[in-house]
Amino acid sequence: MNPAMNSAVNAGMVPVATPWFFYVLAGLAVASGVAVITRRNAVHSALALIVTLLSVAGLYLMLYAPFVFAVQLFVYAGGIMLLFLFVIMLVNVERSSKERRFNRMWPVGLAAACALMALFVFAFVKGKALFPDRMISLPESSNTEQIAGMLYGEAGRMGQYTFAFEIASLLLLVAILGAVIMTKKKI
Amino acid sequence: MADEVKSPAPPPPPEGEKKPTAEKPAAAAPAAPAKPAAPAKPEGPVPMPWTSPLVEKYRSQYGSGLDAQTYLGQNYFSVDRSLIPDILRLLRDDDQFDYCVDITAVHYPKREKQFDVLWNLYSYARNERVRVKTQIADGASIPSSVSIWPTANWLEREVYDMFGITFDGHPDLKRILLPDGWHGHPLRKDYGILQQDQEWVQINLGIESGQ
Amino acid sequence: MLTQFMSYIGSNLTPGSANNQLWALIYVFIIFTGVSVAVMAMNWLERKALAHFQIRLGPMRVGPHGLLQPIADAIKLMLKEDIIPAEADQFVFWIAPMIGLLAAFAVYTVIPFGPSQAVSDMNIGILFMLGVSSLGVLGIVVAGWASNSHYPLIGALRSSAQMVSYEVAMGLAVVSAILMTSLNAKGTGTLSMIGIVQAQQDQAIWFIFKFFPLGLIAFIIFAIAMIAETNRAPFDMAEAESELTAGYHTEYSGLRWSLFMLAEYAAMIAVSSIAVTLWLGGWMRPFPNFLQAPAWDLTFSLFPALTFFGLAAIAVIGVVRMPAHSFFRIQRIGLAGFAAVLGFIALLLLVIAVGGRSADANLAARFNQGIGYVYWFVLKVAVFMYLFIWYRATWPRYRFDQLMRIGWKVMLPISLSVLIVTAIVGVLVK
Amino acid sequence: MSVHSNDSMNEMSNLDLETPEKPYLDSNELIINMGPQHPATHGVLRVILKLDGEKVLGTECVIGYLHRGVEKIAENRTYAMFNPYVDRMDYVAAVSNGLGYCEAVEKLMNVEAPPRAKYIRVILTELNRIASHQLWLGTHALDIGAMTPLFYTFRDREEILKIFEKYCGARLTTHAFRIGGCQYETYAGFEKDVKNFLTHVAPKIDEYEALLTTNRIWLERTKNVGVISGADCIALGVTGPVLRASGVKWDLRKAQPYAAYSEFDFEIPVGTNGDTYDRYLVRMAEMRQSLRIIEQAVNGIPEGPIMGKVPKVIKPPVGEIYHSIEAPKGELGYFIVSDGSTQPYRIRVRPPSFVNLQALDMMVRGLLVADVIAVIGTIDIVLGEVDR
Repeated sequence: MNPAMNSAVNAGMVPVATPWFFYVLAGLAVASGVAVITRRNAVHSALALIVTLLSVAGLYLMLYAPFVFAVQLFVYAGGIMLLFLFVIMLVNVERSSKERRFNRMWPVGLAAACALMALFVFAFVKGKALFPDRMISLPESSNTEQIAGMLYGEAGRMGQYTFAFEIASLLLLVAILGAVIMTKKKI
Repeated sequence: MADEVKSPAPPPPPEGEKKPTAEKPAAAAPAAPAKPAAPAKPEGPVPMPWTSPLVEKYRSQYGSGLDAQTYLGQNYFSVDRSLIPDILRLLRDDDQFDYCVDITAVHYPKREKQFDVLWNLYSYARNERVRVKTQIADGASIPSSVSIWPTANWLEREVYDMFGITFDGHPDLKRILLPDGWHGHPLRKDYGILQQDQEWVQINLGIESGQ
Repeated sequence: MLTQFMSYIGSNLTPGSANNQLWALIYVFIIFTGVSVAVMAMNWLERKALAHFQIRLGPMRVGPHGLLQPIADAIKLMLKEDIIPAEADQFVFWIAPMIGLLAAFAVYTVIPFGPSQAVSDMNIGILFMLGVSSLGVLGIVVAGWASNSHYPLIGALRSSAQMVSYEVAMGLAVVSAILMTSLNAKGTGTLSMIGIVQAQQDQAIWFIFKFFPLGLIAFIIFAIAMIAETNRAPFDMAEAESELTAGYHTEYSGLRWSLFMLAEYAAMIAVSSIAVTLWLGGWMRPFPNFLQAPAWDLTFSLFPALTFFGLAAIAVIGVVRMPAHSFFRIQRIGLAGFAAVLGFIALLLLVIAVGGRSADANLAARFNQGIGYVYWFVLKVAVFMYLFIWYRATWPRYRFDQLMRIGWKVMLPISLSVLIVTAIVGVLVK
Repeated sequence: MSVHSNDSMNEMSNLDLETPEKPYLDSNELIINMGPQHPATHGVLRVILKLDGEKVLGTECVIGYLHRGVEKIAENRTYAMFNPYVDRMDYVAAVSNGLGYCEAVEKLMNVEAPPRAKYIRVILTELNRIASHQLWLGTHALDIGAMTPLFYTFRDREEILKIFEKYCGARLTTHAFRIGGCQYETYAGFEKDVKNFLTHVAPKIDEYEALLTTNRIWLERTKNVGVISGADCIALGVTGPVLRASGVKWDLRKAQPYAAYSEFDFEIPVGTNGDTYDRYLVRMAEMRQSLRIIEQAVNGIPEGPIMGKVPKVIKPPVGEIYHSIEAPKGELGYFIVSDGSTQPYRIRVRPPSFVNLQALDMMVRGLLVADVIAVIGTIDIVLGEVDR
């Protein structure tokens, strides 16, 4: 093996231009997030939302969470947003785009947004100790396995979240069945 | 299915047209005299009265409004316009003329009642054809037979389109072959072969003339 | 720069693992070019093969036996007027083919053409592939909507419903293959594409033959689902020509249309690569664990050269059989030149195969190995490509409700039960 | 659905359009214009489909895009001059059209074609029936997504067209017959060509069937699709293979034989379910029956003249006649009114495609868009004949 290459490996997965990527992705996420709520056309909003989800997925990848990244891609951008689009395409977009966007509820919305923002700031200030300056960098290669271990347990032991995970899947199953029953006109 | 396909035997008796009046003799017999006469203004075969139990039945029922004739072995009723829906319905219900082959019209501009309207009927059970003719004046309407034979729908629309004869009670009487906004009914004798609706062509096709 | 370039040569890691950005870029470039050329070749091959299925000749005019037809097509499409319907949503209409193309090509970053012949070996490789390829349908859906016309819209709706339905069965089939990777001493499987192939090597069996009918059934499920995923006959609902004129790309023309085609074919190659990787041993040559003698190594390393010799021979036959008429002179010269190029490549491969047969780690040997890997991978993928054409020539099109019924009521239960049985058998075997 | 304005829909009349005030999250009907430019409407048929998702709620056929006024032209041509025009109606079965017209005029003039001419007519007409069914099969299969049968059927149809070309110089619009018989004697080797064709095409029909008859997808796409009962067929005036596939054993060649059909032994294939698959089987069986007829005709073709005693100027006596034949698509009838002059006073063509097309609405209601394509294909329309 080549020594130069070895050194590159030993340097430990130094990501390239990390801050640059972070700011681009974060900026993209925020900008497209704003676009989601400001576009008149629902399909444009949905597309902007996809961009948001993809940028957030990129941020996950930067946090060495490739599994979460892939799931974000697969489930949200690929699956859920597709269904969103599916529904939006069936809705009369023409009319919704002509309607006044900000109706009388906007002060309430603004208040809610401010409250949420305040909550975030409060949590950030109050719980600064919880957010270390540096991420605990997990080795990339074992991330997926660790998630699996947490969810399903390893070597015959129940995992930390096995019960919660199973309950969640059961809930989803109930929801699916409920949806099926509701769409069936005659039971 | 396969067995079905292979099984022979045609159910309707062939040559059924002979039943009312023998067709082949009728077709062959006048042929001989018609030929020599052909150069000298042929008279040809002439329509002859058509006699059959069917005719007797209708004649006793409707009397003078109905005339039954046969020409070259093909039978037809000439009926008064007022009898039209009844006689068609009777032909289908009582005499099994369940298949309306065709509905058409012929324009005779010199006549007082300008149009012949024809129903060309066929009976699967009897394997027999009959035509029903009636005369109507220009602008007069005629009862629709869509309720008798659903197939009459488009056929009547075509007659309306080509001749301008309206059918009362037709569910959707509008032009079928020509565009909706077209003026004129091309199969009338007064409609020239080169004639067209210039206005429609200019508006809809954006050209001076379709010729 | 130069050190970065030189340092990677001879490495047995992917550029991604070696953290070598320059070589990653080079690989990306090679793959992009290779896939584009493959799509063009596939285009020609499909037209020719389809034509011969249908007792006609296919393209014959542009170049000898229509060999230059894809190039002519590409030029025509590029020069064609690019029409955006007045009522269309301009921006979305413009971006839709890009989404499809991007998704189709992004997948290639993790496709392992060899143990180190991939851009990157992500440890979530297969998830990444499924995730990114599921983005491809967004392009179709959005294209159908942006055209603002009925046929494209129906095509888009059909395609989105179809993709969502078949992705489920496809994913479950993939999971059952991934389960098989965990049958090792450590007890943990892998999602890495390279890891999956290596697991097959370690277990000395292609996953298609593992737990005999189970692997095969999962493979068949995947093989059916991948046709549906790529919108190919008999599941080409989204562009059903006789029903929806051209489905989602009815309003597209010129370059934009060609991007859709490029994306479709690239996606076909990509899903075939997944199937090859997961079930057919990826880059491995036949019987790598049993026919291990150096003589066997040499024999198998001669295959690429022989293939090219074969192609050259076919071209030579074409030259010989061409009618002796001055009209064909240029074509004959062209085809002879093509044969010469193929022959030259074959000779080169032969030299490498013979020169690199010593098993020590010299560069020629590594190069020879690399060629072998890529050759067997591409060969397996090519079989799938041929199957795609074959299906198209043979079968009528399914109806939409039948397609959904098969997806949900047949494929899903089967793939689910295969998954469960595989898991049980896997535990029992341990 | 969210497709914005669509002006072309304004002319819809009996398909009631959605209410102007839509609910916000609505799922109203989608109205689609299928045709006149559409790959699967077999020409310039335009079908306005009212859909609920993909389910067909109703259809309306808009026809007339190919209207050439054939009946009007007839009134301005002599009887002989009009003869080539009939070929242009059902242009895939031009020979049948010509046969019907010539026989109608002959009947009106009370002449009869000599036996040899009748045999030639039967051979060519049955060849044409096979050609028409082959074209139908190819395009129908293509509509359902099977590309390959199209080329197989065209390969074999070519053999028929070659015989036509050798016989009368034209391949498609043949103008093969004249009033009173045939203009051309058969060429040397005609019988050999026809016999070659018979031996050549029989295995080919098996080949088409091998591709489709037991194909799972083909069965799923055609079984129980576009079902129409025999009673409905009769009420709607539907004839031809569509009627026979619904179980009504009726064929004009048997019921009211014309030309020389009474002399041949053949069967009328019928179906049971009246669905698309049965119509397919019936047409396949009809091709085989046609082969039988041709075989008998070509073996028993009599010697003799090919032209009856017809005056140079065709001038039928005053009167009217209706004559119909079993064209590949159904009952093709000619109603001719003569005023004793050289030009027909009125010719009415009873087109089978036109009448059969009327059944489309009944057959496709409640089915899906893809089935509409299959059903249009299975009715086997030729727009040249629908619009005339």
